[in-house]
Amino acid sequence: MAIRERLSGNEAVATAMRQINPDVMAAFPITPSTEVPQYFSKYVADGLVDTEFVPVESEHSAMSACVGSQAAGARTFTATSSCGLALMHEILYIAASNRLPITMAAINRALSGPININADHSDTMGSRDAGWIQIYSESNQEAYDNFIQAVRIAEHKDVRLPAMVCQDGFITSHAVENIELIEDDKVKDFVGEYYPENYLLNSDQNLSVGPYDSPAFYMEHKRLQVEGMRNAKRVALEIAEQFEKMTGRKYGLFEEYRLDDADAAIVIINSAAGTAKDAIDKLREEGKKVGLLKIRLFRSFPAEEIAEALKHVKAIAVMDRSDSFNNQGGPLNAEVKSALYGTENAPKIINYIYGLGGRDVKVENIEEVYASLFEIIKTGNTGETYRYLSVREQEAQ
Amino acid sequence: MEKKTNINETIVWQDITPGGDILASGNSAEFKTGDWRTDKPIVDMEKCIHCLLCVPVCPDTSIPVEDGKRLEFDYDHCKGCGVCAKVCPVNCITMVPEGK
Amino acid sequence: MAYNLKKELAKPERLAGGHRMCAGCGAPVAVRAVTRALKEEDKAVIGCATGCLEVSTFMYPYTAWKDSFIHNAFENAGATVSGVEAAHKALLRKGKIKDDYKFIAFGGDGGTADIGFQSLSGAMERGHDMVYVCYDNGAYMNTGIQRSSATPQYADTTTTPAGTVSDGKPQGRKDLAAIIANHNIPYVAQTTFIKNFKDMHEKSEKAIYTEGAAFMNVLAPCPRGWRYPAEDLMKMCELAVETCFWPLFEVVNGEWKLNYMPKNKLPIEEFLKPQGRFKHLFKKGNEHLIANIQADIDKRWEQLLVRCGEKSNIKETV
Amino acid sequence: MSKITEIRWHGRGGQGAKTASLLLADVAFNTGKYVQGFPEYGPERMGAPITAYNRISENKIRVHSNIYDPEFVVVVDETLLETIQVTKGLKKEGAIVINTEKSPEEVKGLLNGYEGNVFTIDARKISEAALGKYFPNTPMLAAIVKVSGVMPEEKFIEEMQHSFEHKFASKPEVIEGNMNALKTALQEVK
Repeated sequence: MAIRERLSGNEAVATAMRQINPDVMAAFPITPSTEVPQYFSKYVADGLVDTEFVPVESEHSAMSACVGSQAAGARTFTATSSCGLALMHEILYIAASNRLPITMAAINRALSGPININADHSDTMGSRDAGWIQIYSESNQEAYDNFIQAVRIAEHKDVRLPAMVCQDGFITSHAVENIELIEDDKVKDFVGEYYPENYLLNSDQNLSVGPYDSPAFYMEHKRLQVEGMRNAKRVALEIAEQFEKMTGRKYGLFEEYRLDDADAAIVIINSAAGTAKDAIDKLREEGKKVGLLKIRLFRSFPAEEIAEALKHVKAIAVMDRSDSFNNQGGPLNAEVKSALYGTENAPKIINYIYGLGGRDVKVENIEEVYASLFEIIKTGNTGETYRYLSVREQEAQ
Repeated sequence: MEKKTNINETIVWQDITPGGDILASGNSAEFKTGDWRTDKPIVDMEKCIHCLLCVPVCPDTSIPVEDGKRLEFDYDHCKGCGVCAKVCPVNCITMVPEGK
Repeated sequence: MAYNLKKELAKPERLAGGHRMCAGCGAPVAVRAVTRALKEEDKAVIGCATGCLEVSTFMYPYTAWKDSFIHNAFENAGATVSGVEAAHKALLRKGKIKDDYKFIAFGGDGGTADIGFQSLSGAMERGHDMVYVCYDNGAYMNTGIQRSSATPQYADTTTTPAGTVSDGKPQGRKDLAAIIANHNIPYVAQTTFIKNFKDMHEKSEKAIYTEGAAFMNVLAPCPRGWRYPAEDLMKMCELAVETCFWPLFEVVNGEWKLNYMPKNKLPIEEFLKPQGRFKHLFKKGNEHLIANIQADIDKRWEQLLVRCGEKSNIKETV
Repeated sequence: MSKITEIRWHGRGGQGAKTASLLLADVAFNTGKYVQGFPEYGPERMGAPITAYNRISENKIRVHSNIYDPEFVVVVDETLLETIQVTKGLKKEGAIVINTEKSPEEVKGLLNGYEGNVFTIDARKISEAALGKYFPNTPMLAAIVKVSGVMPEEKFIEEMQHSFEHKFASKPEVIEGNMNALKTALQEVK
């Protein structure tokens, strides 16, 4: 039977890590992910895991050590946030192109500057093209469940790519909430042991990793890497199905909430989705047909499936918790819009940048978003498509 | 263990090794750098005392050793730098222009 | 056991030919000398910072490395190999592997003393059981001879060109071996290619077979960057040692030891003269520049003699 | 949507308001509730005013925003009444609990005309009597449990006994003092 617990999001992923008992964990503290290596090093200190914990001197070295360790044949985890993820940036690409299935707990926090320790998605969105699988989590429960599944998705022979499991800094990472844990042995059985095909410490077969790659081969390597990312979508669903059998908790590429008959919908990621669900229930009681689509797997991006799920909607607000500074909107907006391109009678789409640097998102804020969508449906006029939610501004003259 | 590299510029992406991994250790020997040479070392085996001082100074691992004696140069890989000729205490290695 | 070149050369080579380093390059000579100190039966994983050595020895689909090998990036060979070493420890403990391995990282002076300095410092401080070898050729040779913190004073490099109002690199060399020695690791050595490689071999052997972190600073001349005739590789090393530009020493558990005392310390001109990168120093009117270099060499040499207990520091005041 | 009890804590960094909110989440969790306990984070250090929150419900909690219109407010340090508008958004059918030696009538003037119920408790006196030290947490926790009625008092006492036995396994001598502080607080809040 599931174990009823109350944990913060950080303790939840640390617990998943303990249950999996990786071979190596290399990490450097950065708010708000710091607690993850703290919890984990306590597990090491108390002999609850026999992992080699490498307390590196920077996130750059954390990711570098992860690359060395995973290439050596060891299942390797790390955790970071914000500037730490940015410092890893170069090596994120190397981990992915070397096809090393490292698993990371990414605790979302705004990127400097100005320096800010609170949640937004500018950190992981900045890494979106590094070749990592990205899975986003609304709650501590999802962060825990997703981490367990991510290890298997990453290591699957048809995928072989690193994965980051994202959740909102402080909002879920430091909030104690109810959670259902899975028994240790069940998690261990579900995730299994890591047996890579080739690895540096294989005494039967030496391996060289990380070549200089000339134009004659580079593109074939990249194309092969893309195939791993394409396969990630199928593999994520297969593993979600097995996970559901074990826990009864269902995961897909994304979650649809009261979307079936919705006229107005929002597309959203992470913790604010929960707040939005409360707003939806409230508006539904008022007879308004509203719903949401919460993206779980952002890399690879399930474009066709999203387009299919949204095609009946009249107006959509894509909610971005980071900006792209392209004067068009955020990264999620660009992806969702292009997913819907070519759809017959495509819905009208606007983009809201919200919640930057921990700006709180209330139920009422989400209600405002739906109100603007109904205005668009009513008038047929989309108006400004690039909008900021809850930003103080001069009133229009 | 793969003995010879079967990867060349006609390979399709489906067959290439993930991440550029290479399993055949030391297979660079299949790549001939001997044609980089403009000067060629010639060893006079009559004069050679097999002190082996020329062996460790070779950047290209091109002086094979067997039973404590140096063998003929590995001209497939020797780039003709001439470091070996300089360290030979009995001057048994001469550099001559390639092709002569 | 006493060093015997013949016996050492009977072992199989661990670096194959067919790599794309320049003719006469010092770096592969350093690699061969270090890896020769591995016992034949011992397995190793070699790591390498981006640089000439890496891009030339592992150009897809060819690797010159006969051992397992990993390249990650320019600035992180220390961290990368510490990750491999941590994996080894974990996998042995968990019974997933059986074999013992040795771990050696190679980096040029740029990847070691500059961009990779933090990663190296971290790896040494954490005490991973590995050897980090800096093959110092005194500039960023891979990108085309730009100055590094290990470039000697007044060297003409592509980012410190000698010109009408410039004498070349204004600053002196960073003393990398001393800095790493101050990490209080069990073994640090400075060496280069001398005669039958006895010094380098013995130091490599100690570095590899000392438990914990070890560091070697190896002068590896670059004929292209230094602008001397390629065949003079061994001569350049000899001059570097005889002029005390590159003293041979080791630091064993904090004890400094001088390994070679030149009978007649040669003037630094002997080392500078054959190198095109110092050509401007020999123009009339630039004598003071050479004097400056000589003064710096003398000062550092005296300090080293004191550190190594070859000379008492009578001027020392606290 | 089911009813969610929302509580806001005001304290100073280092006084344990965050810990108290987590403890409340803990005991409520142990009585079978769905809970949230979370502080509002900033880079502030010891002594700075801090805010922490609780949501307690019979049903799953999904909302992830701060709490703006709480039903209950707990003030762990009465000096905050001078500087912070502790009653902001506080529902008038709710209540505020303040750690002070004064009576509710005496502090009312500092509450910006708040019309709801005001409770006070001298957590310092209780803590010092029961524990010999000033730990306002424990009495404040008992006070809010009583005032909010989020769980029956007997159940609360029982859960706290378990909780302390676990928490202070290595120094059982402090359990009794803490339990006494709780019990006194339950009686003395007024």
